[in-house]
Amino acid sequence: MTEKPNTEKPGAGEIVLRYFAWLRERTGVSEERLTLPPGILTVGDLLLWQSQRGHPFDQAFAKPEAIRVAINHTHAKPAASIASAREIAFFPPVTGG
Amino acid sequence: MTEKPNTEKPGAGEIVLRYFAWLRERTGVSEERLTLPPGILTVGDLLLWQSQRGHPFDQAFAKPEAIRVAINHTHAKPAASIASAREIAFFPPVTGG
Amino acid sequence: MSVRVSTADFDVSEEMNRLTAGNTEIGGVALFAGKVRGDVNGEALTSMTLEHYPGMTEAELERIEGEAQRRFELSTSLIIHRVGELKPGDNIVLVITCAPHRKHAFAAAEFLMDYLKMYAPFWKKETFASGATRWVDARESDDEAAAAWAAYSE
Amino acid sequence: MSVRVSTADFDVSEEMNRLTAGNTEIGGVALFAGKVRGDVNGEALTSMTLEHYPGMTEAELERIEGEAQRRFELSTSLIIHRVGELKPGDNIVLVITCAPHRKHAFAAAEFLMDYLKMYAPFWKKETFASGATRWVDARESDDEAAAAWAAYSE
Repeated sequence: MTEKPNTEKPGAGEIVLRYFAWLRERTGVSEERLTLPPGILTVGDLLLWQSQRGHPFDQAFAKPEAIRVAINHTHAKPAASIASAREIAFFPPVTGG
Repeated sequence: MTEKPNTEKPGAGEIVLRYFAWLRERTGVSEERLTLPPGILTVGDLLLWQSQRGHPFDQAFAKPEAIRVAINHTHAKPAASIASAREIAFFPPVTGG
Repeated sequence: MSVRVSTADFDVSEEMNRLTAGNTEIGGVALFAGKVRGDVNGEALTSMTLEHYPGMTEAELERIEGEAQRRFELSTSLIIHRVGELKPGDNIVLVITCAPHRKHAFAAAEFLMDYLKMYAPFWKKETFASGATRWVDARESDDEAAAAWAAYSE
Repeated sequence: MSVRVSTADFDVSEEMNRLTAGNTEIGGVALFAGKVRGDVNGEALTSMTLEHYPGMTEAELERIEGEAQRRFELSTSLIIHRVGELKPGDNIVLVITCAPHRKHAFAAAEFLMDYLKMYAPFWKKETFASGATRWVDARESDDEAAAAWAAYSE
């Protein structure tokens, strides 16, 4: 949970995806680097792609309305463009404080 | 300012009057015991009497609207009866906190 | 629930720890500490002297605390008010409220401060660098704050 | 203005003293401390584990603190949030706001807590005496509290 973020820069076209709380548990992944398929332009597109990605992502992303997204450490809405994204995080609504 | 209140009970018909902040300074009195003249029934009557009592009380009580009164340690309005009063205090609006 | 009038300073951690020790129903602690400011409208203050009405002060603080307990879901609370001569930067007043939920802790702390400023018999006298002294005037905004709580309860 | 994410506990007096030291423009200090409660709907809690998003957490807390500084007359403020495994009665979060006047200190502290609960990337997982674990659900009332501030600023 407090592992150091990987500070190596993603390669050309690569993006870092991060998962927190029950999204980390259900996907079994805390961080991955990959090149997204073409045609994924917004946060909404990305959530749809995750829900069609196969086990275990399909189940973890079955209810996208329960999932929040941050691009480069900033909260992002479903309509937000991912064009400038180096790191995208997925997590449930926050419950600190 | 933190002198012990006089715990001797007032004699029959006697009442304790106390003065705080600039009312204490202007009257030069912090506490007195006395028997009020007849006809003083309310806080308002008492404030009027103080303003007609002569130096230095007349000046200290010249603006009764700037003075607050407590009967037996409880805030009291001008219309309040002083019938059950053992101790009556006069002070400016409070400024603690 | 307790109130204290004292010439001595207080330690915030010590007071908080005493209030919350062993009580795991408390989810939130709100606190306010009032301090002596170093100047008044640009005039340098050298000291602030607090006078009070022994006996009535404690009675009023307990009444105010009881009122907060009736209005809010409080686990416990504390009011400490200092008297005597204080210097700029010194603590004047401490209010701590402990509640299962934060909204009640916050509201109760603000309520206690508003009512204390309206009803508790304390008076402040300022002494300035020039040697001048002045009794602090009650602020209308304090009366309005207390009046807002009265309306809120209707 | 500062933020800190830490597994270690904090000392309230120490943090308050550091914030106010030598600053005599401060007339009021408001503070909120959030604590782990001992039960959830009658079920005994054995521990509470706090996960966060390093990097984003600090960025969000600084953004929230900056927003408070724009909205209120603040002298200084502090946010500390703990992470890792905590026990009932342990401190979770500390918010301190220092201002010339008490209304701004109170409002800023409540604002910081409301926004922190809405935006700062922390997640709580409860472990119960039965051995069961459960991620805490976000409360709608927290979203409403943050929404009320947004309306207030319009």
